[in-house]
Amino acid sequence: MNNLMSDGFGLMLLGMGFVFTFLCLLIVSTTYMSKLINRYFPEAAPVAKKPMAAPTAGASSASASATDPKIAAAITAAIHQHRNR
Amino acid sequence: MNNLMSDGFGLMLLGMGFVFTFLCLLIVSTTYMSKLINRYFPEAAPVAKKPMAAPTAGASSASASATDPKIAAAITAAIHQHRNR
Amino acid sequence: MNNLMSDGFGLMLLGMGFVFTFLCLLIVSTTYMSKLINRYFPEAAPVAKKPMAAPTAGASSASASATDPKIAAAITAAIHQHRNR
Amino acid sequence: MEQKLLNLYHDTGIYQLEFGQAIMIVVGLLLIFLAIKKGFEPLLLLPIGIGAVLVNIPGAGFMAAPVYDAAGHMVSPGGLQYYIYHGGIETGLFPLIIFMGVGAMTDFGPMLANPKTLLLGAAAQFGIFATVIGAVLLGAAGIMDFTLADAAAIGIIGGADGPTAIFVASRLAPELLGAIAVAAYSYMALVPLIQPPIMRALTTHEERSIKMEQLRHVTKAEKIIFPIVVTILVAMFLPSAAPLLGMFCFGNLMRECGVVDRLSDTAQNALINIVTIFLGLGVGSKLSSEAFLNIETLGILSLGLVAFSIGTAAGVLMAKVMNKFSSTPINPLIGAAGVSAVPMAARVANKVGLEANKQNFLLMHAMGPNVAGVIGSAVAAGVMLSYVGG
Amino acid sequence: MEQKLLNLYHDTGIYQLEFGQAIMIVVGLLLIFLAIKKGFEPLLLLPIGIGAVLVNIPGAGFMAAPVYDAAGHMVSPGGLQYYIYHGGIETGLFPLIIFMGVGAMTDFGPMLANPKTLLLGAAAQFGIFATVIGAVLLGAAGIMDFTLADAAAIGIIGGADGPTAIFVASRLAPELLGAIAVAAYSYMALVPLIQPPIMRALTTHEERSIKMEQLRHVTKAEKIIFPIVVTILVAMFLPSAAPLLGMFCFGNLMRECGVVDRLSDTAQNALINIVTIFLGLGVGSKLSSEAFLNIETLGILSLGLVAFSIGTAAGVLMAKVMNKFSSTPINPLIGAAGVSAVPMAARVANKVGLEANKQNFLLMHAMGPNVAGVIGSAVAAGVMLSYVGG
Amino acid sequence: MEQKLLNLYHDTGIYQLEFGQAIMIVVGLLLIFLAIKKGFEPLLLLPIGIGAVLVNIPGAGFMAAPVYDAAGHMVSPGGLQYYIYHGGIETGLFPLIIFMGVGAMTDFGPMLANPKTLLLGAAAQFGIFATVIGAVLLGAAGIMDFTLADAAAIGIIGGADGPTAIFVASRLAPELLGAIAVAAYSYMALVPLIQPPIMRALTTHEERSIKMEQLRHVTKAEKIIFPIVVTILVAMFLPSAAPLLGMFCFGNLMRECGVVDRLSDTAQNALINIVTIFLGLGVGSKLSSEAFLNIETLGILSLGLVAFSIGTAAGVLMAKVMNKFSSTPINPLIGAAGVSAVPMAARVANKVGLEANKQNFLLMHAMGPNVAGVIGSAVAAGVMLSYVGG
Ligand code: NA
Ligand code: NA
Ligand code: NA
Repeated sequence: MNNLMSDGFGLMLLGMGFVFTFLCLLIVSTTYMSKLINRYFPEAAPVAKKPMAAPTAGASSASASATDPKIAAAITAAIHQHRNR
Repeated sequence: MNNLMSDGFGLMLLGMGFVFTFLCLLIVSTTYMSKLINRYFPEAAPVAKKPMAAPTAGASSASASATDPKIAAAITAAIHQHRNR
Repeated sequence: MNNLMSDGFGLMLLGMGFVFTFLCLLIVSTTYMSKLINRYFPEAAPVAKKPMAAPTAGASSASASATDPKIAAAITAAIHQHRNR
Repeated sequence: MEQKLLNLYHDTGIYQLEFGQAIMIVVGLLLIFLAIKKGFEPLLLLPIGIGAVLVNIPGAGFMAAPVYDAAGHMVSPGGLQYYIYHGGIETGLFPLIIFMGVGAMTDFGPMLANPKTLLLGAAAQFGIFATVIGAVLLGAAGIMDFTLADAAAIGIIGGADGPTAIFVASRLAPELLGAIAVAAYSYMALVPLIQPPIMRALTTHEERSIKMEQLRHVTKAEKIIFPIVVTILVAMFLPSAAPLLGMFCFGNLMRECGVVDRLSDTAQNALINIVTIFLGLGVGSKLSSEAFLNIETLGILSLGLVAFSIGTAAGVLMAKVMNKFSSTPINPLIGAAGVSAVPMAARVANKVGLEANKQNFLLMHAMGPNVAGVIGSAVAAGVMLSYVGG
Repeated sequence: MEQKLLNLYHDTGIYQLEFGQAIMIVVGLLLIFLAIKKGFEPLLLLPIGIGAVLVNIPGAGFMAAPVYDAAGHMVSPGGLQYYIYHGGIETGLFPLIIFMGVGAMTDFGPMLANPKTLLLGAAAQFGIFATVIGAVLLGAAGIMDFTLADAAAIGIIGGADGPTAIFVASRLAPELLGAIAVAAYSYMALVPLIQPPIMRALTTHEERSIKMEQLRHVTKAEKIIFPIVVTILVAMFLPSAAPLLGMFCFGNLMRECGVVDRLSDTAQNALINIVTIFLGLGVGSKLSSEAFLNIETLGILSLGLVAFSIGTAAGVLMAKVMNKFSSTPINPLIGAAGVSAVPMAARVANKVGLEANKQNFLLMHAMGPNVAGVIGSAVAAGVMLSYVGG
Repeated sequence: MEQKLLNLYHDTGIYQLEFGQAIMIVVGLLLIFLAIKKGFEPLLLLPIGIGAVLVNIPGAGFMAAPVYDAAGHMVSPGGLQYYIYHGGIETGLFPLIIFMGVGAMTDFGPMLANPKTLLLGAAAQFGIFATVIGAVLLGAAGIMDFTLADAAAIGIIGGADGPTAIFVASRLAPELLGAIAVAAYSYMALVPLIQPPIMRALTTHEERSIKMEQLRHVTKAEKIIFPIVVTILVAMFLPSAAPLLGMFCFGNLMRECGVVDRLSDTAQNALINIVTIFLGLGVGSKLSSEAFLNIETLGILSLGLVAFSIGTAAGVLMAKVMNKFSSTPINPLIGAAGVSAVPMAARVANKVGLEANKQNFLLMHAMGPNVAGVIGSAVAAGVMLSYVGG
């Protein structure tokens, strides 16, 4: 009984303590990471989206040629809608 | 031998009997269901298609804006064709 | 030791031998196959793409009607691009 | 070294190939030919054919069981088809997942608009049970070695529903699974050849020309409630049919409810396709020479044809009877669609109807009995599992 | 023959149905109703509801264990939900795969733009641990039969994160899994009803009107490195949270890295959809009358509601404190989003903010604490697994 | 309480982390870096890298085996990677499914237009067997502890085909699987760096400028029959290669037959993507410090590089010989594509050809040997499995 209760309070203390510790640590790390990145690699040409190559195999490539941008926009919207349907 | 045959006929009788009974029951239930629904909930604004939310997670939304309906129709047809290819 | 080495050389001999034998066999078979096909079934109306029927079930069909070919081309390109993204 | 060369030779198919295996490879190639060139239910018969070829390659070990040592560590892995068959078919998982996908593809609208067409889906199941009698007779006469379980599994071919046939066969007669599945899908593909003569023989030109009234509009709410009603009725009256019909109705509910379209979409596409590939390979694994090259297979193929024909006839005759008593006209041709084989049988009814009357479009009317046939054969399957297993 | 007819009758649901099963079928139907008609997390509650109906059909055998003979051959196959539950939920595979997919759907941009909102995601986890105390009190007082493991599993409902709750419950209190999952998803769906009164009660109109500064642009590189940083910190400080957060970060890395879009796309669509269907059926299998129809379930549902409310309050109060000490203004409403329930809780914060000030768009600001809440509850889950299991 | 705090500390990575694990986490991060930043086969190396990080987190239990009590109930569940590795890699299922998908992505047209390029795909496999000799020498000299099975598995790296390498390694040398897979994918990614110097060294400018005749049109029928022919030849002459080549041809047949496009589409997308994610995590699970941080790994990496180089050279030299005896001109550069690494090696041949002659487009000509290399290394794999296993 008493044991269960003390275990419960222990879990609460430890749990909240750990959650705060960990997320504070994450704040520090994240802030530091962002500073580092933005100082030394300032938006250095973001990793370009490459056309996907299949694992090991032929397929694909032949990245499609340009199409009328207005139609393309419409299509993209439609596909997106369709995908999220 | 005889046993196998009598079992076979038993299965036929029971089977056809049950299939008819069950499907008749379904006719009654369905008819009754339709009447009930159409009396008490006459085409009450059919459950709208909501934009899909991911299980628990962010993602998505931003339901696409309107596009020229003619182009949209063409696209829908194309996607449908593509999907069923 | 010696055993391992002789096994290794055995594997090499047998392996390269078999790879060449098999691929030569394949050259012969393929060449012969192509000749046979092109003599007796000269590009006989290639198996048409049928609209996919679902395994056993209703669904689908209603193969989409014709759409403006220019738009259709744009769409196809867009879908292809999208698929390979 | 010469020893190793000899080993390699002893490993080759040429050295090991038995006559039965060679025949079964040819059978597999025949299925592939029918699938590709004749368009016989290619989604299933192509993987089944490949599966039959692969499982009969001597020494390739596609059906090899894995070997474990005493400590539970794997000594040698099993073959691909071993894992597929025992993981997905013996357990019944694959047919049930496919049935869910089929449910997600099925529109019950036409049936809900005209519920009495359910009777046609019931009548056409007569083919199933007549075939059971046929198999029992062959067994009782000592011509073939069929038990009641075998007879029941063979009869289900007449249900014209692939996943149902595989599910029942895997539970009642696993050793006949290969032949039963091949028969079921082959005859489903042959619907446009098998049905029309029977339909024409049993109907007059006037009957075939009957025009039916346009179907009423079916509301969204009806379509959503219907699968739930079916599930509850099955739960109350035939729990042994609940795996099949429960999953079917689950799929259909996902389709109709409108709030889980992404799940419905996946059930109809990626998931059913993945499972179809593996189901085919797994069914093909049962096309071994011992299981297939015997007199029983001939019996199964013949009885399957009988089942289809009787089912078609029973559906048409039932529709003629209903036409007599119904206030609205019923074209007897739509009775043939009660065997299921969705949507092929409905298209056949439409085509034969158009022959008699250029203005007579029966497709939507035939879809009612067509999907009713799916329910009907699942119910028949439930009775069989309960009767034979119980 | 009469014997067989009697057997068939004895097989029916009507004959076998126990009162508890009937109730649980009704509970299942209620979940389906909530999913479809009320839009309560339908992607999960619909499959869970169907799963609850199916598992309670007497004689249908959805949870039947397979039977093998001494030689290892299958005598009778197991039920669908048996394989799903033991294969995907008991093992923890399904929640982890879903967490990977959720990671692939999550944009950490708003959180990276304002990392101190992570504190809000921490504060809101107080709901979890306060609930643990509540459950422990009920257990210690002898009112309900909860162990520490049960209390921990119940508390995690307050994390407002479905897969986390299922993962923790499957490890700490499998017999409570059904009730916990239902509570978690139901309350997540009720966020728009539960949170606003609490938010309004704890804030003044002026506080709710606070406008926040626009978020800075977050670079691609930051987004790519972030999941790696989280993984390393978890590895160093809380390995017991590594399964959940490791898979979450893996999914997020696939999303952000830009070189494996086809994998990311599959993780977000086909794969998560397939697993969601099966996860739902598997969770539903735990909704048996013995496990669900007891006083403990009432406790779980009540405590879950308490957990949500306390979590919301803790988040709002923390935001008020932070607003006091922060150089830039912080609207306390975004603290409520710290419970996770992505993206619902963030939308609620936005809506309540708009009520106070028509020009106040908090959505993006609330997304930071919202995704921080996911990390926060996964960390809390790790602590629990370590503390209770260790 | 202090005890619990101490427990929690003892559970942390900081307390438990061994040096080897730290190194392996760094190796995992390095693979992730190469995948994202350098574009090294990211579809595989990213999941492998993550898998390596996760499996080396002390106490996270990603490779923990499940524990069952005497009655067969689960006491503690296994880790995610345990299930993936033992379910999909040890059994060989994942590489075979991927090979099926690769087959569905492969166009044999260019090879069928010029079948003698199959010889180039054969010659390039010399890299495999030369490497076997290298490994055997290291083993016989006592420098490294390689058995014949190890040597064979290492040699297959030279096949430049990921799934084949993983399949062979999982059967012949599972403890080396991690290093072999990493080497195979890394070198495949390095093809544009490794091959050109070798190609230039072995050819004159005139040879590199050779223009080849345009390929003839290949009919649909040829493309459909070809995978069937390969399957039959494999069945007859090398059943041990049937799992790999049978699934490859199955995939290709689905692609070309035109009647099962929805299956082919799923095999190329959803299915291969799902399996790729899990294959990567599973391979990563073998990157433990005991298995990876030893002298043998250095040997594997070096020998793999040798294998690639020798394979490239053998292909080029074979093409030079063929050019001498052929009626139509053959550019020796396309011989380098025989190592497989589809389609990278063919692109490299094209690029080096363009350097010598701005008008010389070799891409389609190089695709023939390129896909022939896939068949060649699968055949070599079959010989090894038969020779070493038999
Ligand atoms: Na039927
Ligand atoms: Na949370
Ligand atoms: Na190769």
